[in-house]
Amino acid sequence: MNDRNRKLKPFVPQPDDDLIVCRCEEITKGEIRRAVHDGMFTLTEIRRYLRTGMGLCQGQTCTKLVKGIVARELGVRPDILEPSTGRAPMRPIAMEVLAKDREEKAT
Amino acid sequence: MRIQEHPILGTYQKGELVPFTLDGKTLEGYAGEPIAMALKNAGIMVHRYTKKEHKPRGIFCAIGRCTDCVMVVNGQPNVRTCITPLEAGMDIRTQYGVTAQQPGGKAE
Amino acid sequence: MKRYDMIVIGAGPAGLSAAIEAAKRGMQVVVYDENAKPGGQLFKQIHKFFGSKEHKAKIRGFHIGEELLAEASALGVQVVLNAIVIGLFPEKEITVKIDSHVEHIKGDTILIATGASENMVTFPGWTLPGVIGAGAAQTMMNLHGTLPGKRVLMLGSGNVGLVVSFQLMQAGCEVVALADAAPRVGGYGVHAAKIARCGVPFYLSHTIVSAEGEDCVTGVTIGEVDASWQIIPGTEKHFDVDTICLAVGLSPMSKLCDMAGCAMEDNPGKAGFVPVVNAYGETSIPGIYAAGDVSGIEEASSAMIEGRIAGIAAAARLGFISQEECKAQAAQQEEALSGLRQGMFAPGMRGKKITETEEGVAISENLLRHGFVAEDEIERFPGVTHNIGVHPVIECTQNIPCNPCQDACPKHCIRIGSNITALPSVNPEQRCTGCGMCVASCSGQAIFLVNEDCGDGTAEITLPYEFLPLPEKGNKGIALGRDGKTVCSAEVVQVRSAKAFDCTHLLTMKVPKEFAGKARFFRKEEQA
Amino acid sequence: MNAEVIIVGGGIIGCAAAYHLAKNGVSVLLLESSENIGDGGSTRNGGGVRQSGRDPRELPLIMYAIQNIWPKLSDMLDTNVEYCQHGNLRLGSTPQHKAILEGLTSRAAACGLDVRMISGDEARQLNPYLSEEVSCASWCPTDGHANPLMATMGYYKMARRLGAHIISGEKVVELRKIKGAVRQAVTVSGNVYEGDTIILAAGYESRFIASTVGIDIPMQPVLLETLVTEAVAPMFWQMLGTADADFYGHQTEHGSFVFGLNSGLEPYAKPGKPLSTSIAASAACRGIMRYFPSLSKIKVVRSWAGWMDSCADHVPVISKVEEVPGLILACGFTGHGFGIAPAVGLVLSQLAMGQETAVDLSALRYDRFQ
Repeated sequence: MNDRNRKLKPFVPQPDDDLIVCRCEEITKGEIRRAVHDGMFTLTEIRRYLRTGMGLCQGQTCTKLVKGIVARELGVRPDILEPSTGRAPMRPIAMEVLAKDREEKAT
Repeated sequence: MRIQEHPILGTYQKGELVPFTLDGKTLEGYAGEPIAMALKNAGIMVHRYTKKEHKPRGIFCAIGRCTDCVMVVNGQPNVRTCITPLEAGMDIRTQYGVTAQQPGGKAE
Repeated sequence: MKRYDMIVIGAGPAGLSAAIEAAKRGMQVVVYDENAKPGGQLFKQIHKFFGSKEHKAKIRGFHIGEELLAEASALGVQVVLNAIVIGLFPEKEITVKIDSHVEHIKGDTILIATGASENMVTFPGWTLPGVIGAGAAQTMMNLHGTLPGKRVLMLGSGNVGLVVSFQLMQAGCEVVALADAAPRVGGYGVHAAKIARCGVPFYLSHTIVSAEGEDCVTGVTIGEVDASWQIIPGTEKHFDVDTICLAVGLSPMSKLCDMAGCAMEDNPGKAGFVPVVNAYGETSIPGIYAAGDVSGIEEASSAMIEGRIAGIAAAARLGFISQEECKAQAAQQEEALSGLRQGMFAPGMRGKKITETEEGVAISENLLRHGFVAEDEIERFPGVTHNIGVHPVIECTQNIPCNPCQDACPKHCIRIGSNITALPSVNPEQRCTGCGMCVASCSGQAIFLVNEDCGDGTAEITLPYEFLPLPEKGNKGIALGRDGKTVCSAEVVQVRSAKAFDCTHLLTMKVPKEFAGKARFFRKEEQA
Repeated sequence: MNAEVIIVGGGIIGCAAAYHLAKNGVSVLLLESSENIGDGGSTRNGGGVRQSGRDPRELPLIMYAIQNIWPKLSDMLDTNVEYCQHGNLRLGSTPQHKAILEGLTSRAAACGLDVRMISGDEARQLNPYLSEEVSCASWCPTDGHANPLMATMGYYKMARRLGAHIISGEKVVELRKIKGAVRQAVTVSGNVYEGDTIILAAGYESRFIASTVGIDIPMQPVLLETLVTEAVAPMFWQMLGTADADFYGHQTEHGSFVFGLNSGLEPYAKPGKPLSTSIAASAACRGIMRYFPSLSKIKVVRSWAGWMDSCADHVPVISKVEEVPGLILACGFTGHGFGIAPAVGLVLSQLAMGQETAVDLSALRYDRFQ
């Protein structure tokens, strides 16, 4: 149960708020912190709202970093924040390649 | 810079030395090595400039995960140069945002 | 649809080991790996492994990779490279991208052995070209023969940071400093010591303040951190570097497990988000296994055994062996695994502060703070003895699971005993012949042969040497201490190379005898 | 009492209703069963904001939304919802397609919508990336698209800012009548929440919850699959669909393409967690490339699946339930709830406040199946 109206510590600007965290989508630490204060309490919601981890690399680098920032902002342990679900394709795949799917018949 | 001889690994197997172009300028690298290695050995550090902040990016993970080293290769944007083998005559361009066009600048 | 007895995803140490065990028991196995070369991280690991014989100790990682690959192919395992498994679907179906198409394949069992990805840290300038992961540095140097840079700062004192720092120097880079926000060196002390004596300064409790440069890195500033990880003003130090290498830990790359629907947990003891597995590595989905870093970050040696256990279990699941056979065979492997999970760096020891060794010797605090054992600390360790004539001096001061030195000595001068994490001790009764096998066999490069008094006022020290150009007999230079600082002048009197030494050369230098206990590295004059 | 209105379901419908109620000073408690806001169809759709191709019973809602809400939604929600009104092209390549499109077009035109049939060449003039395969299309210039993630999270954010009380991870399993009116929502953990009105907007789950007060809406869960590509330079802004409905989607402001997929096997997906199938993305890529060959090299970076609540007659139930006073249903959106969500949120708030609704909802009543 996650009450979205529970009180967080007030949002205080920090000197490194302009630090890029999601390298692909160029999302900053400040934007992530701000989003938490706007009610984005889960990593999935942060993704949906800010696009962190939704760029070309699909969160390979920033997932853990975002998790740490969100956890600190919420005042919770990072390991209680559930990561967003793994999705296919695991690497970027061109449409023309994906379109050529085939099965080798059982021999 | 290439490692000529390594104390443990000795010398490295290399493909044929082939020409390719970066933003129209001809460079050389070994066929089959990742494009990013050919560029690195040619002293090229910047692979692209980002879309929002126009900041330079280059090799970061070198194994195809982080996608920071992407460039426009043979007209295709977002090609991970660290895992794409170099071929003779490849047309490689610095990527600005998601294209080879410099924002506000002249085409290519 | 094409179906295999076992599909292995990832041709690293865990995946190949599982494939070998499954194939040995008659299973039809296919291994997919997204890389152009198999072996996972083994092919970037050019150092000699720790452990004992059963863990392939003192063999270099890439040779282990070659051995596994040869064994797998001899058993008929199909290893498919440049094959990206893009999804894992219900009914144990995978889709895999090969060349320019996608194939659908099913496995009656699936092993997920996708390894780990590198963690990163943020600081102003961390997106600049020239800031790279330690894995990137390894890939560039060891697979592609490319120097990552000329002058490098390494962030991270875990084994990856230490090992890669050494590799950077082997490749010809200068490592200007090694920094870590933690107050103590995280990796093996012997790995730290071998870079400290080359002159790399350690900055513990330091982190990066910023990377500098317009289009690429031209410098870096580090600073000391206080107890709450904040930079203490005034402690900043600047270095001109072209490369900043980040080695701040690994996380399991477990997305496929998650996608398959395996029960997952965020387990800080396993360094991240991992599938919940039983003793055989089986996930919550019967027939889907996970082994290696994907189920918890450990050394490659452990990954190999986890893989073997999963391979054995999969064979039992499909009736290729009986449950009893499975139990007995897995038990053997588990014993080997528990051997590796002992000592100061065992998974259960993460974060615990250790003050003395299993033998009751106070640990070297200087090693943890500065990367080398101080002169007033070294004498208390059992491998450090004095004798007349040439004898081994073993500067091995932490309980790590490793024992090749014990078997290396044909005269049985070195003893570890049955507990492989025990500190090696020297038997003064046995006569050292100076053959140097112990020096070359020590994965931590912590064994020296010392003749404290050659009779002419000099001493001779034989040390392991893995750099180019290799000094030659007669070269004059300086001897460096454990701290990497100049001790005295020195002359090379012998350089021994042998196939059995496996690229570790034995360099013998002559120094004034009062420096016999201090001089631990040699640097040629023109390099000095 | 916890709030005047209890909303069950934190998708875009529930959040939009919460927003309008909170804005009108009504106290609201929204309960979402999953951990995240917008876990259902709200974040798993092609983002279409289109009138063309809709059932006439839904048309008033979408036309109202496009005329009155979508253009100002970004400002309303202090969130860029990426609303873009550049028309909808529904593509066909066979005489059968043409017949389907003509049927859809004439029915919508009869309702006063500006939608017409165009030739393949006319379509290619509007969108030069279309292949020669395309021989006919329907064209509705006032259609468009928006970003479902941003719209959903935007409604949530503003509802919360306006004081709506929102709890996630709180799964409602039962409604209870107290002295003749539905007043209580009971969760799986045993918590009881009470209000004067309960809006049930919980997707397919609504069926089980409504049945606890003796109401059944004939619907079934159908899998929805979506894929998204890498970002590329802007190519075109129309919303796309096909006569076969095998794919639909658009290029986003971000540069990536979002496509909804249809492999035909969706109604037969196994119950439980929605899982992507191994074949849908490939099938969709073939369909997309046939009409847009220039997308063949674009890279797919992610695909995902979700459940939609497919109603027996393919339009939603948006209705008061007179026999269960206090209950308002909003379910059965059948995969096209996103575009109408702003209007649905508004009318739900009006129903809850006892006001006249902005749009006549009589065709969407709960008892129409009898």
